[in-house]
Amino acid sequence: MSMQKYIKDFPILKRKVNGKKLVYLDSAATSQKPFQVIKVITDFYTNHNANIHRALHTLSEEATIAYEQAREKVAAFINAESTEEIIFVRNTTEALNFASFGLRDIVKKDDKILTTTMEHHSNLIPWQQLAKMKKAKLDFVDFDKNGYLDMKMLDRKINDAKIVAVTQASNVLGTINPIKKIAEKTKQSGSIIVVDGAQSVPHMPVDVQELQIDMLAFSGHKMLGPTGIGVLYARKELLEKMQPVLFGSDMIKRVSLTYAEWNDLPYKFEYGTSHIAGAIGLGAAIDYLTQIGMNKVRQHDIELTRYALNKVGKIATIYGPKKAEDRSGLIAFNLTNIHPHDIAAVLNQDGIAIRSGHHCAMPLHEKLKISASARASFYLYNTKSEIDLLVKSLEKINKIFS
Amino acid sequence: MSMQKYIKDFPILKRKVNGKKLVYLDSAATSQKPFQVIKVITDFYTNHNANIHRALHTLSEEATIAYEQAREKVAAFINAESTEEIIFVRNTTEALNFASFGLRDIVKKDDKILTTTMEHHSNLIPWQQLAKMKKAKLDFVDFDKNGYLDMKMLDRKINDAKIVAVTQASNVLGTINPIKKIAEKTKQSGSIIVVDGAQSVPHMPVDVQELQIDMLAFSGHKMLGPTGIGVLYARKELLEKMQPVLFGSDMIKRVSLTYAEWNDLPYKFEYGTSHIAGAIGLGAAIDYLTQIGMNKVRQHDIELTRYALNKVGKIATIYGPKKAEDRSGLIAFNLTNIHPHDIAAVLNQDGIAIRSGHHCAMPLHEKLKISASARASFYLYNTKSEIDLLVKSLEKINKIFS
Amino acid sequence: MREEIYTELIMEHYKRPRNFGKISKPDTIYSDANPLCGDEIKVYVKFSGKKINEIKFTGHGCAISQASASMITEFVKGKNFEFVKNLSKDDVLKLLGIELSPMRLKCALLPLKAVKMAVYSHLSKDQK
Amino acid sequence: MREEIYTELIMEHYKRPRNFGKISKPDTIYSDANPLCGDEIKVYVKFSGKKINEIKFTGHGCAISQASASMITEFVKGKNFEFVKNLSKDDVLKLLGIELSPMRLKCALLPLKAVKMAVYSHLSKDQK
Ligand SMILES: Cc1ncc(COP(=O)(O)O)c(C=O)c1O
Ligand SMILES: Cc1ncc(COP(=O)(O)O)c(C=O)c1O
Repeated sequence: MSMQKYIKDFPILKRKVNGKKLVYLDSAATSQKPFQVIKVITDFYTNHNANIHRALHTLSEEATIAYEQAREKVAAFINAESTEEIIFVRNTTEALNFASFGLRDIVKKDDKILTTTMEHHSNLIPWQQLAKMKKAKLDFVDFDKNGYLDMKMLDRKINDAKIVAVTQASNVLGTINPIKKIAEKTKQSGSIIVVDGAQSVPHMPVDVQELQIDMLAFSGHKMLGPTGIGVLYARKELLEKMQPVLFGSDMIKRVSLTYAEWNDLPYKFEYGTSHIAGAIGLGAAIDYLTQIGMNKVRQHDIELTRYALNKVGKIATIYGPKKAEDRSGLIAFNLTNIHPHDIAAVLNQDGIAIRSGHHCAMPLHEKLKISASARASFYLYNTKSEIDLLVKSLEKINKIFS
Repeated sequence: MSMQKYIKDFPILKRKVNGKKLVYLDSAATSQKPFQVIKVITDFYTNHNANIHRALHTLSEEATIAYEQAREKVAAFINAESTEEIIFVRNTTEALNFASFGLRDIVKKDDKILTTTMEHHSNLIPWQQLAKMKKAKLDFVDFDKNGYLDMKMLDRKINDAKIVAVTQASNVLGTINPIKKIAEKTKQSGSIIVVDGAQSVPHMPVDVQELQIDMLAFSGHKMLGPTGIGVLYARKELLEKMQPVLFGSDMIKRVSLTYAEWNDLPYKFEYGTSHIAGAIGLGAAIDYLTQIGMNKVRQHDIELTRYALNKVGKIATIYGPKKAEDRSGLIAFNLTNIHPHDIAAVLNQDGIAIRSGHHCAMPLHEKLKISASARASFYLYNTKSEIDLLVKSLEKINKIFS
Repeated sequence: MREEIYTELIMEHYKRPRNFGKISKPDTIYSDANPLCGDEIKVYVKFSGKKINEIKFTGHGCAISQASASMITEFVKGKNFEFVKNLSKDDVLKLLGIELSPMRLKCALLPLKAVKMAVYSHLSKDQK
Repeated sequence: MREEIYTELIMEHYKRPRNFGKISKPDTIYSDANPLCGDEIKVYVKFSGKKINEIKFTGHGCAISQASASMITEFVKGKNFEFVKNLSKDDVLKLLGIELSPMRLKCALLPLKAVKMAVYSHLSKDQK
């Protein structure tokens, strides 16, 4: 496969786990990092470390330039119109919180916030809280038995929605939602579309202008970048209307004892010392992904998913769409009468890392009438032969527990 | 000096800036990192990287253990009673926001929040905002002409305060405030004391139980640790009463579409994927500092500050207390009729990194009737001969601008 | 090798758990969950004096948590408050006869936590 | 070597800034600040038709920002809207005769930003 040559860039993949070569199938939780990203972080701390935006000395200048270049890389990666629209945050969860609470002056009593039953908790709880705070209504679009969003229900419910919060790719069903279609509907109804891009931005080309996305949230750690850094994208016009949620130093222009004036965009939303090394590391991750090409990354995901749907599908129940083209690079599944924890534990004996549990999507699991599932997720460094190893191990587990 | 042997641990200090050996006197903005810390971060990404708390596989276990060990190190470092009292956050600013908005159910209309006029914006704006939100009163304790907190004014104002928010060490005046005394007063009046430890925790022994501190905020990046990680300490009893400010995955126990139940401490306050590498790096920084001994770190600061007060004091106006023992390791100063920016710019020509501006303390600068100041700040890797270089450069600047 | 956590003993208890089910009119019920994995347990207890007369559990979870619930409920039946209070992590591991990683330990200890809380909550009702 | 930013020309303007002070009854006033360093500037303008008749500034800042304010105000006096609108970063650097790091550039450009905003705000008043 054409991705083979990139595997050597990921030092952790040489590791042994329980005497076996590591097979890492948990990239939807967090991705591994190529040495190119690790090196940039090390280099920052070793040669350029300083606080940014605040001092005139050379180190501070170098750090500031590197930090702002990372912002430019992010803007280019999702085709934002301007770097002012890129807010560095901790992770997707924080981005979605800033989106929801940032809109608190816009949402009024009885306004409707529309989301779906396939959301990660991070795209649910902030809206629950905002609805509670503003006495607004929270409504949900369901998914059908094949794991697709019920677009008829969406059509019925979208017209009087003020905000539509939806994930681009489900972290359990794998479903890729038709964001452009939904965004067009929000343009007609005048609502704001907030997209959880945690599972999509790392895995496929995402163009916010082409998709007409108002706000987009994603995490660096899921796209080859370091932990502690994420992004909130929002259209400038929206950001200007939004209120900061947390308050502090860099986000301020003038302060007196009783008064504070917010800084210009994007700094209005960045408080205190930023995760400078994190942003720079994310920039390096974007360089790496861009050099491969996001279309190729997507293609590889589809190939692996198709293979997995076929092979794992023979012995396990897999949730979500049947067509690999409609899915992101993961499968959540169950073996009959075996708890996902036990699957994960035995797989780990064979050096295979997957996740088990509710994957922070309890309502989705309730809808599926299961308490947990096992999930194998892929990225550019995974191969078909690793899926073969997964299948072999799953067969063994079926034997142990039969 | 006895700290000499640690200098070689900081690779960046070998750097040249404008052809001169780097003299880094901006540690109050952010500290440099020893290779021991950089190595731990690199090692994490190279060998153990995984998401925590969520999976049963070996990498995830290793990452979780390392992350929770870092929490133990932090707890031990400030002598917290339990790891449940240690919340990992982005930085001091975020910690202070979580402190203030976390108390939103406790603060009522007309309640008094007491702070001081020497605070960093990060310990001012969150309280301004909370006061605005709850229609509470915000009152201030002044500092006297020597830069000491006016304890008489504090005595007059503290009795009916609900919250007292005060910095342990001023990032401009250098003043170390008598936290234990103030904390005892809050115990008498039944108020909550929130301490900004951004400039103290990295530089001196801080024992939250001995000082009777209710809440303490500090940043990893100012204490040899990585960017993007900080700590909010709060007594367990308080944390239990406090509300989370941001919402998402790990902080949740059970969720339905309309309801969410918070997780146990400390996870109730940690949302989404944590800055895992950051926490682990902070743990390594704490190991490094502990091995040297915080008393020795403090002693070194005092020696350098005494030397600087004496030498720089001969040609510049230095703000704050005259006694090095009452100050943290920094001096903010001005040369007659020369803008601090110009000082910083010319110093940079000689490889000397200092900061100029209002240091995120506009009200303090207004009180001093200056718009900006220059600040040189020290840490364990600085030496007296570096201060000599600073003085020589300052003399040159006086000549250029005379 | 940790594969050995799936011993015959564990698998036997997992496949045929003792005390699985409800008690009608229990003196106390306590539910708990492991938020990270979705394991849930509900413990029903009937006392006679200070002794646990009857104990049952419902819920779902992995082999470790189910086997642990089965063994612990078996172990505490007929014992008194003091006995339950003093049960430790090590007692559970001894019952299970295996070693566990920190993450898996949570699975094994959830039933113990639930049993203890059930007993404590009864105790505190009594003292009121 | 960047030390050369403190050229004779810059120092001369810094020490004896042109157009420093206020205009009584200006047509427009505009204030701006560089939040990161505390530099502040206030620009006063009097127009005759589309031309800048008189321009002054107050405020405080470093040598670069003060020299820049001095030179820019000198440069635009007597010029029309169009001329001011077309002024760029490069024009300022040419006036100053130095190269600047990104951080220092902000100091140099604050006066230009303020002068432009002053002119624009007068323009928009006119059109109402
Ligand atoms: C006294 C004080 N408080 C708060 C802060 C804010 O720290 P951070 O930027 O890490 O949030 C600083 C540092 O700039 C400080 O010196
Ligand atoms: C769809 C989705 N949304 C949000 C998140 C939360 O991401 P983070 O933990 O980085 O905030 C995740 C990842 O766990 C996810 O899969």
